[in-house]
Amino acid sequence: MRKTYLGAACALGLLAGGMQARAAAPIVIGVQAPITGAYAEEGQGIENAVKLLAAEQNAKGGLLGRQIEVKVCDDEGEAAQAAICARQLVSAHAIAVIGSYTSGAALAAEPIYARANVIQTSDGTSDQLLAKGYKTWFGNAAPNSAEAEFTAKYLVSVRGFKRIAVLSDHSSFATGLAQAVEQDLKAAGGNVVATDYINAGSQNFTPVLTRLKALNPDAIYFSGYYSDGGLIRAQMQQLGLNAVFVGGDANQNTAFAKIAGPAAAGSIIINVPAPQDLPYPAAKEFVASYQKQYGSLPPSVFTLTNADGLRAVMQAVEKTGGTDPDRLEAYLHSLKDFQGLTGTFSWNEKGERIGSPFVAFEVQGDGGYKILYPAAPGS
Amino acid sequence: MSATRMGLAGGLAWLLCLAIPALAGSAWVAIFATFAIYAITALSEDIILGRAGIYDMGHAVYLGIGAYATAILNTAFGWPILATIPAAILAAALAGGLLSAPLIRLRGDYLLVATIGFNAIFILVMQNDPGGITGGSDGIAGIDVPALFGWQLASQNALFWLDWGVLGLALLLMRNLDRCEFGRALRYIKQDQLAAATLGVDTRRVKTLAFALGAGLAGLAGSLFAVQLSSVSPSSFVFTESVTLFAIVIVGGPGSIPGVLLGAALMFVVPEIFRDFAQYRYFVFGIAMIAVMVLRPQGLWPRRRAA
Amino acid sequence: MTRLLELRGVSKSFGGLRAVDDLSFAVEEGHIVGLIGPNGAGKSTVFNLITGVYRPDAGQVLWRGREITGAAPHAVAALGIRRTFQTIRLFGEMTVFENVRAGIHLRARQRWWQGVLGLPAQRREEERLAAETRAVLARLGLADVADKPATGLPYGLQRRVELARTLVAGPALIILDEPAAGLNEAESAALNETIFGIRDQGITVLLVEHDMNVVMNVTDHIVVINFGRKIAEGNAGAIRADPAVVEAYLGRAGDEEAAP
Amino acid sequence: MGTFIQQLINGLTVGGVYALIALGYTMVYGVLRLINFAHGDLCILGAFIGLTVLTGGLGGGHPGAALLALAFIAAIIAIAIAGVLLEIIAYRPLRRADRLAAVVSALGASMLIENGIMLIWGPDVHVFPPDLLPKTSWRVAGAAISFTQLMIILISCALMAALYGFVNHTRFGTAIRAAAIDQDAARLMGINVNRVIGSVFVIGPALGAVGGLFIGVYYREAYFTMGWTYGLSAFIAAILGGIGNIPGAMLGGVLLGLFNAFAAGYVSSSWQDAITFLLLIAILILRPTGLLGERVAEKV
Repeated sequence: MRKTYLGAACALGLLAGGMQARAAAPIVIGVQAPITGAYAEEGQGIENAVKLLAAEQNAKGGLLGRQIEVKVCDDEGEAAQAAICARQLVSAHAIAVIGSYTSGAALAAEPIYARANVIQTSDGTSDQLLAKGYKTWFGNAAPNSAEAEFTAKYLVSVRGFKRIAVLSDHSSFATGLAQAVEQDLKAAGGNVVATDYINAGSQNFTPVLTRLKALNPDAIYFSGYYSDGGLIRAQMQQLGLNAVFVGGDANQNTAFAKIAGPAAAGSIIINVPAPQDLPYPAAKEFVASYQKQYGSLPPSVFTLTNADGLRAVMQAVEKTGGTDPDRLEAYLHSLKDFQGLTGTFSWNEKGERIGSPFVAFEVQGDGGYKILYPAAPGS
Repeated sequence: MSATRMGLAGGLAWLLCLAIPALAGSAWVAIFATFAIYAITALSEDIILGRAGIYDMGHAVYLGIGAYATAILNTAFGWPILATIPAAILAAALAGGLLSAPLIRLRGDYLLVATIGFNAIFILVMQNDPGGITGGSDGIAGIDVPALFGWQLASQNALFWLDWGVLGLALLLMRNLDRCEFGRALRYIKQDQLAAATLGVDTRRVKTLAFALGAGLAGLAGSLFAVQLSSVSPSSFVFTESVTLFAIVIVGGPGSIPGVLLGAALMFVVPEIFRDFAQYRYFVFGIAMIAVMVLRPQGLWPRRRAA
Repeated sequence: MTRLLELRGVSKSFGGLRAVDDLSFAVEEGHIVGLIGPNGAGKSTVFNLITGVYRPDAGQVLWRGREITGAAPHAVAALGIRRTFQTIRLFGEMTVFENVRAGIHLRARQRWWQGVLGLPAQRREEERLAAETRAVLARLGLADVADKPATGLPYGLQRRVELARTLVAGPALIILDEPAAGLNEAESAALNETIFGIRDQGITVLLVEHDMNVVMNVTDHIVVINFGRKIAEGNAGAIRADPAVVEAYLGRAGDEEAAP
Repeated sequence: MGTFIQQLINGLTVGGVYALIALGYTMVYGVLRLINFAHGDLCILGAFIGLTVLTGGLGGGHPGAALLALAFIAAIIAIAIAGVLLEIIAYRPLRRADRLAAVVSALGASMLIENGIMLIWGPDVHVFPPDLLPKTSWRVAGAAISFTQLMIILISCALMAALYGFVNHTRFGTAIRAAAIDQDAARLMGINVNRVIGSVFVIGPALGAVGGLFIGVYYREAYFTMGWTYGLSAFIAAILGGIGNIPGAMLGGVLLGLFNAFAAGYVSSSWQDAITFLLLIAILILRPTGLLGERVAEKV
């Protein structure tokens, strides 16, 4: 069914583009995403978004009169597969690749795209992705550092916590976030009383929490995932550890409240708003046509950030009037105040996204969320 | 089939496989390149488990040490990839020898647990990023491609031939192992350690050497692995990988070169064919492992008894 | 005559049980020496103490006058001491040829890396050792079964394979642990000739045996132990006449012979 | 001091669960010399079956003690049956085969059960209903102990005492011990070894199901890969105590729970597993057959 739609869109595009379009080779856009595996839902979201935008563009006559052809490669969220995908998409002559969802998979593919001079735009937020300063890299999600900066400001300046403990698991995402938060907390004048790592899925966090309890923290910040976060919150209560639980964005999942049980209420989670809560008209329009096309909401805001990556690349092709990689990259790096679906942003010289709308939610007794800070965007 | 004819057939099959890049799509080239790397690793596990009969359920460690050695020497110290390979082999072999030396006298199952322990410790050490050299859970990215006489082996086809070339060497090495005193000593030890000792086999030394040799070969595979992925991270060397390597040897046929290759193909290539059934994959794998063991306890392609 | 092997005051306990207690005896070069005693007297333990399988709690083991107490089994083998086992220990997944070939492990001079690399010198050595193995197989009448799986053979043949595995090394001393066990009458009778044959090659023999025919007929010297202690020593005639032996052992010879 | 007592309680709770699961490993090893790698997954299957009973029964009524008891009974029965089936299908045909064939068969069974759970219940985290047990908790010397923790510690102890009594003071228990020492001799003495093996595959998984469900009600969550995590820990506990030795498994489980708690509590949570394994390796070097395992000299 999706194929029929795309076929129809292609036909339309050909008609609109006329002879010129038929003569010119299509512009290939690659998608590297976890179509199967643990992150399948997110990966399919990215694939859907890219195909949707490409079809819309093709219906309008394509880019520079050339059709957009989308090539998808499933990296399963695994580094090994990601390297295979990268090589495959490079040999398919993609001018830009959207994805992947996980930092690890993006990281494994990054040098391959850099060597082949192919633009890569992914929601990966690990700082390692920026370490080499590849000019082909364009992170489309707000980096850990932005979340960390917001977190530190909220904990220290807004809430005035005096003693803060930082916990993380060993995942590449969570450790990066925790380290950035710790740094920013210290920079903001906060007192980090302990930093420690838990093993995700090990369930028994009472030993480390008991140790933290002796340190009397006002708040415990956890950068890992909701399944562990919920348990940490529950076990804090069981041990009589009366500190505020503050979770990073990976704690925002309905299961968090279920796992934490009655202890969930009052926990703070820091994240960007969900796709349907984004206040920008372009975002509302995109979410509506996504829902119309696929019958469901985009799985997360990262679907939209990757869509933003593609929108920026398309804008670059139109503005530079060609697909020369060096010119496209130069254009993207100098792009100021790009009007994204997820807010206004630009890229610095390392390809890091500057500009992102983080908020602090409070988990309610019924498992719902209430935005505490800042006042809901747009209101 | 005689041993020579068997070897000839194997050599021909290997030559035919070299033509894969000319016949198959780029996805398959990458899959078969990865297969070659895992096949070398499985053969190296076979030296320890299949031939010497030492229960090593932490073999992914040595693959990891090789991969990390190449990654660190290349990215942090700027060594060319080919120069890192001997270092990777040496590092893995040393680790294998040193770790196993104090434990080699343990009875089978206890040694198995100790090797599981090595695996867990290795992963934690890599994750905790000692001295800032292993990159924590992100691992290390941005590994170069190997250069041969100024020619960059950047394409997947070039890497494929590199991997298969090394696999060819590993196969020759395994064949020689079958025909030499050291290789036979491993089999004596596997079958009856006490009898072997009374015939003059220094069991402790031979077993430690077997460990070092198997680890070194795995280290070589690790180098190739780092190049193929252009990055390394702890998740590629976790305990489940060790379990898979263990199962490959036993399911394929311990001590049997074609058996181990068949096992590696079943574990790494067949799943690629059934990608659409991804979520049933391991369920079926489980059933298949039981079925193979119950129906063919010696493995799918057992070692010929009279070698 | 030189003392090839000597035990001086050797003791070994397992838990509270004294398996070997202050045992001393010597084996002269070129002799066939028998070690006998009732079941559970500690005979096999003595063998294990000599060959380094167990380490003595006290006492000394000397080889050509040099102390080798507590040496590892492979080091003992390197001195030229070879043994068979009470329960045959052949390599089950190997052929007769491969089993016997295992016996000359120590004669191989190749280093492990030479073998792994398959260097020419190593290959020449392989051929030479294989030829030696085939010669021993032929001498012991095993040439026909050389390529058969070793553990599939009849019991008597398996014993002979095990013996061939020790002989091929050209040892100075062979220790036989109940070589007649499980043999039929004809095989048992032939065993005497085999043992003499070994001695005639200049190899000293130390054996444990229940079969009195074998022990009394082939040995030059007999050591009798009971409860880990030596109770008598001498040639066959002297042992037969020794009242302590008669009481401890020969008095129950009837039971022994009834047992397998 | 309060912190120390708290870590002790933390350690004992988890240790009790480890011990219950470790018993299954050790009993099977005792009679078959087989590492039953699927045991951890069986235990977690027990947690899922218990969860299904709990959520199914919660529709209208109250999650009373009766429902909880029903969940435990259902899990015990189902897992005991699964254990026996596992033995018949995956292990019995391999009794005379190479030991490693059985090990791989066990690994396959583990994969099968783990992914079977995923196919039936799905890959996401499953949450146990709240308010299953009273929220009461007591303060002991500055430390908190909850009703659930106390229940886990007490019931684990009671079950282990009962098993110890059964194995040491009944005829059938003696048969189990005899078969563990020498199967052939036991058979000659008229012991039905098949029945002994069958019984071990009933008792071990049944205790494991209790352990698995304890994990569920304590942490209030279950997911399909948990079997590996807990299985491995319990297996290490069994090795620590001396595999094949029943009191050893109990001791090993409790010690491992305490190691974990003190390593995480006093050194670092991030090195917790490394410390546990280093300790294990050190113990194996000093006492190659575990703490209570017997040193066996090979018969030559």
